[in-house]
Amino acid sequence: MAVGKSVPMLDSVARVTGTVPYPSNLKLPDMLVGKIFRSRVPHAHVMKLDVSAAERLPGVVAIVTAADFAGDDKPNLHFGSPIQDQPIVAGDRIRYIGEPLALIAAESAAVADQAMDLIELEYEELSAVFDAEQAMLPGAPILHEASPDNIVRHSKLRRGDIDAGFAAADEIVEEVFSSPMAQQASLETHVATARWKEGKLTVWTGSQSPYTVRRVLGAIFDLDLENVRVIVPPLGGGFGGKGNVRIQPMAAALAWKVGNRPVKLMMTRAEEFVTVTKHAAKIMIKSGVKFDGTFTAREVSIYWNGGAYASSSAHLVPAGMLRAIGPYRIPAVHVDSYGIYTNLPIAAAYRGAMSSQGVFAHESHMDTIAHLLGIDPLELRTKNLLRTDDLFATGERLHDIHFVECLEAAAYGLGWHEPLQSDNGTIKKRGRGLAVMMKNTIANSYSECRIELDAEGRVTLFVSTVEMGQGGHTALAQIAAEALGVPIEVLAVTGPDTAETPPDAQTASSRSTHMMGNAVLDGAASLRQQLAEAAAPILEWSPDDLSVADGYVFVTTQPQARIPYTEVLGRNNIDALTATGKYSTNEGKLDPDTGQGISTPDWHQGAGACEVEVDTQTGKVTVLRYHSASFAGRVVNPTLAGLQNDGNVIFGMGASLLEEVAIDGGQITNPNLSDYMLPSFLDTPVELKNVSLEEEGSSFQGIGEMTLPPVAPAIANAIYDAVGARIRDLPLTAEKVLRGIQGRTDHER
Amino acid sequence: MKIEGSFTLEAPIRTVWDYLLNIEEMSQCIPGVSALETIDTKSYRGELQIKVGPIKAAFGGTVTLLELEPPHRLVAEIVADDRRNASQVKATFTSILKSLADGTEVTYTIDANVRGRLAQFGQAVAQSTAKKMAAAFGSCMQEKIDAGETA
Amino acid sequence: MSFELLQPDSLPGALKALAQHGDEAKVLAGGTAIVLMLQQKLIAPTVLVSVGRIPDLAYIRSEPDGIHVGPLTTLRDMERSLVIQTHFPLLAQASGEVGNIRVRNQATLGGNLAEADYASDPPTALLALGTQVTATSLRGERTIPLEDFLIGFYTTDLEPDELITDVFIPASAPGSRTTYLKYRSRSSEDRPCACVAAIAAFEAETCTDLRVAVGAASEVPQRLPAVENLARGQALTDELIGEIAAGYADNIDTLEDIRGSAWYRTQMIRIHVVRALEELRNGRR
Amino acid sequence: MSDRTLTLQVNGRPYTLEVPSGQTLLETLRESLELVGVRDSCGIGMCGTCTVLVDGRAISSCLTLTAQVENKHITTIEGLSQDGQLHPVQQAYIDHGAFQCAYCTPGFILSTVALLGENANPDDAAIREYLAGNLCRCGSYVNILNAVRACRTIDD
Repeated sequence: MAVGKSVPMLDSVARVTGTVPYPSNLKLPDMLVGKIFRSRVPHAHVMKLDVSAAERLPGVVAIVTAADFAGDDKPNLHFGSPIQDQPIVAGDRIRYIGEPLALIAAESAAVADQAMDLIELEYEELSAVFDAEQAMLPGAPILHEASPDNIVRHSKLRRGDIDAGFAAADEIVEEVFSSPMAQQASLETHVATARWKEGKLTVWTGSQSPYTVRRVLGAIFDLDLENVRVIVPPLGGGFGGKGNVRIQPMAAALAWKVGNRPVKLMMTRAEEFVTVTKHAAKIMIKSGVKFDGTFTAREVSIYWNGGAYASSSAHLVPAGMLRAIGPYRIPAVHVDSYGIYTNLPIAAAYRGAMSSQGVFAHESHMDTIAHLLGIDPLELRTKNLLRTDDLFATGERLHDIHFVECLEAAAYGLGWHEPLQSDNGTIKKRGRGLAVMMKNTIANSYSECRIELDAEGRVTLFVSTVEMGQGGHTALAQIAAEALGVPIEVLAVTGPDTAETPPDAQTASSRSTHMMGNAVLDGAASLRQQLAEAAAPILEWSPDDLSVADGYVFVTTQPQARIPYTEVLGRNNIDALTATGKYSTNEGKLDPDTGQGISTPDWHQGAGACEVEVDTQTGKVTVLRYHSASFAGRVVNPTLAGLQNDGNVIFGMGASLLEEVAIDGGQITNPNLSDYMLPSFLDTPVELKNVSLEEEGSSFQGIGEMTLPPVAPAIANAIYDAVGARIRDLPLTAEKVLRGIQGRTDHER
Repeated sequence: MKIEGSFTLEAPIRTVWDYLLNIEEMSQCIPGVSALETIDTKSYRGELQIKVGPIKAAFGGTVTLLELEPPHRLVAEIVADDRRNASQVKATFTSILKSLADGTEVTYTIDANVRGRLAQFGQAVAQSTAKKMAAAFGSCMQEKIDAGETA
Repeated sequence: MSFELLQPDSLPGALKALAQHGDEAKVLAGGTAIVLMLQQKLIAPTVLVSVGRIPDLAYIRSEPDGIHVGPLTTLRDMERSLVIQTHFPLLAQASGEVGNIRVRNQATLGGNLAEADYASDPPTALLALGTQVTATSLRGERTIPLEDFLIGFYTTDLEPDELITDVFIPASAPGSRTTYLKYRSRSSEDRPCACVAAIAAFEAETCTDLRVAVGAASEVPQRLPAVENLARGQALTDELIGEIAAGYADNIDTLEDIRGSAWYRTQMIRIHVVRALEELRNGRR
Repeated sequence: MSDRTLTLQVNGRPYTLEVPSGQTLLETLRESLELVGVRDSCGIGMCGTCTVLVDGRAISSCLTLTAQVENKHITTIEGLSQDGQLHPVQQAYIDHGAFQCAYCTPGFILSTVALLGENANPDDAAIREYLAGNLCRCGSYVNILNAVRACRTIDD
């Protein structure tokens, strides 16, 4: 059985010998270098953009500006999925610092850099707004005339009688939490290479959404989709930042203007910070609760800072609404989730997308309530956690629910009820905290695969699932190998290549193992059926009487009457059998006014518990031990699952303790990995353990993010447990903790 | 980024005010300023060179007087670009003068945005550079006032 | 990056190049600072004088009155030097705290001092140790105490035509105790928010000499002799330690950056001076 | 800008190249020699994806001008495996699943080789300390630790 085994990643040897063909490695004959001339002001009317001197520089092949898009026969300047408000390059209006204004294709990077200095820009600066709440106020600068209130999207959920709920409460607790802008910081930056040939566009790119890129490029250049080909080699990390459409339109536009030579566009580390960010969020959460710990009502308002263009915010804001409620039985729930335009780079998914901000809020809030009521935080949660068949705030009935098991696995792993090791003096204090999360996945989505079995017994899986380090291709190969009854060694996985591999929504939101895994099962079943049909004349039995397993087609009642797959193909003179597998879900249609309906095919569930040590003189927090748990349904590959769970915790520690994009007047001041810190080996807890919970008869569940969102609240709760300081603003820096310990506000000096 | 500071000059408030408004004269006291020219009564064009260790910046830009409340308050906006470093400084400079028994206290607030490449070079460096320039400005101004050059 | 790269293979050759090109030239040693600034286009020298081929500038030489360290000695070699570990453990410690292994394999002591980065470890340790820097040019040689050498942010007393040719660290009193504390407010890979280097000599319980340098919290590392002198002839009681720590915290004009506000840095100075002095009192070397 | 002709010793082979004076070792290795196991990521020596060994010592090739390493012995990940046989450190990384996206992996493996060259039996603290200068954004540190432990001559 291939499923459930820790087989190494299919291309392990390439991974340790440095030969993985990342998109950043791509070299094509005659390839040009693309560079971007960007805005240095956050909001302005462009008066004049003169690139003529730059165009004359020897070695410059083409420069693209908004002027290239003027005219009916020209490509569309604006793009976006689903809202087309983002220009490929800014035209008469600049909306953030770092916004592309001109694209240069040159023979070398050095020439392109020189050309950059020759571009003349005149503009008239406008007042700008960087804070989401301020942007909603009357009189705030307006970014898009079509949205005079600067709201990209407002999602609402209304369930139960909220006023009656609060009236029935013994205590009402209201808190405000905030999370800063952050950056996904894949080690491989965004990269796209584009080439036009005979009216057809090919793009090689590091993207989590090849089919979205194809669709959007088709719309920009008014091409039939078969004339757009998107190829995605393995990525050097994605983490949500490479979802949707990012730099591909710029690469394609450059290659379009150049005409007959490919152009490669790769972001520098600093450019990465203006390409995509994580939404800064402010969350107000208010709960009504009885003295016995029963909830009566919850009201949540969330302000997502979406940056200058809608981009992913349009579909993430509703998802973020559901992820900020918490997996608890609450009869009356009232949520408003606002995505807001500001003069900052666009915001999008960041591993644990739109969950980590909300989970930080509701799980810190749970501890505040637990301490107020004098109830153990684990007990308050288990008392209220949703179970299978409960109704969620959307009104949908829940299935396969394991919040309690996840939380208890993490808590007991840590030793929640055992006494803490003594504080060892008065300077360093220890504390423990825990947290749980629930997350809907992308609903109403589709995955398709093709499986080919050749006469030599080799199996090729054609999928548009992006391999970005999660081991997605390996897991799918394991699923296919088991379903077809062949050893993993005969499996190869290819894709994504929109010309070769069938459509898939995207590789995001931990959906692939579940969605594409089920498509693979469907395809394998179809392939087995074809094998049975092809073997039937040879075995002289009806296909219905045959079984297909372990490399053989055999008579169900007489297993010794069997022939191997290769022989089935060989004796029929078949070169290869091909089957298509499909899987789709069509939930997700919530009522826009009430948020009622079925939001997701299944729920992502995870938890974490940790022990920290706080230096009470410096405020510095050390996470000594961390235990995480996620619900996996059925684990495909324990090693890869463990890497996801642990990787999430480490990634989450970055967002909890270190990561914050610093902004001054719209200018990012720390766009480098020295001032923007990622967690290192020494920041990792010495004791880091994880568990993936399985259930008999369950299907494969995604686990790409589940153990991440609980990290920040688990640590914040542990800090409170240790020193009594409640920090409601991420990251949990030493300085904030020290101020908390000393009872100071941020403004006291 | 906000930079605040103050210095005291041994001169009556009116003298200090007049001196401050004599832009071409006054600008000679700002370290690194050169080629200042008057555009109109409210705006000026000039160049400013700054050197921090090996890093040199040469800004060219304009100063516009936005608010004048003689002899107490002056607000000016500065926008200057450094092409070589692909950087820009946009700053609002507010200066408040207060009469003391034996002189005038000048309090200043600079609300500055550094944009482009130099922005990541560091808040600490920018603050300290601005403060040093202000201190040098203060002592230069005192010298000039003492020398009666503003008469 | 268009510049001329000169790679002289002798000291006079290098000095001649510097004398000729003056401020337009920059010296390239390990490269960790200069190549970074070149890459980020923060500097644009017309000439780069690489000193890597000059022989005999990488050494750690022990003499009765102290040790001489060649400017091309890498921080990694200082960290691992038995001589330094034995005689100046705080310097080995501070050298070993810089950046990561790769940076320490490349960065040199001369380059580190010439860069004068406020958030670097060795200058603070070297200041506490009373280090003297020798600078050489075609005009001659001069020796500069480190406190006069470090002037401000990324700024030293070095003239454009001068090269650091020796770093001398005088021997400490026998039986001196030393410590180096680096406080990082963020990741383990961060540069210091504040650091403290301290060295003390004792006769029985009485402190006969104390030197404390505080770095990364202000433009240049600071020693406050007037505060240090409070310890002379005294036992390091908790009260005295608190007084000295307060002296440093109150008298250093702290800076604000992404690693901490000015207020926070003042607190960190106080706490880490206390911790350093407690270590010295309690006998750690 | 002056180009210079210089000879590099890379993975045991000499290469004579025309190199612009400002070119970094990272650019030369990736662009001219197509050794793509050396990777660009942070550009400031923080992340370690561009790690190479120069005379056995790990350095950041993004902070090194190619001219600085003329005639020195440079090892990249491509030079580790001999005759198609993986280096024991590479094999250990596979055996312990010590990577995800693997963009950082060549840097980690070369740093591990340098570490073991200095200390054949590093304890956990020494491993963590030595490798802390290489960043893995996927967060595979626990498995990397296990892989390096397995490379010690005395495994406990």
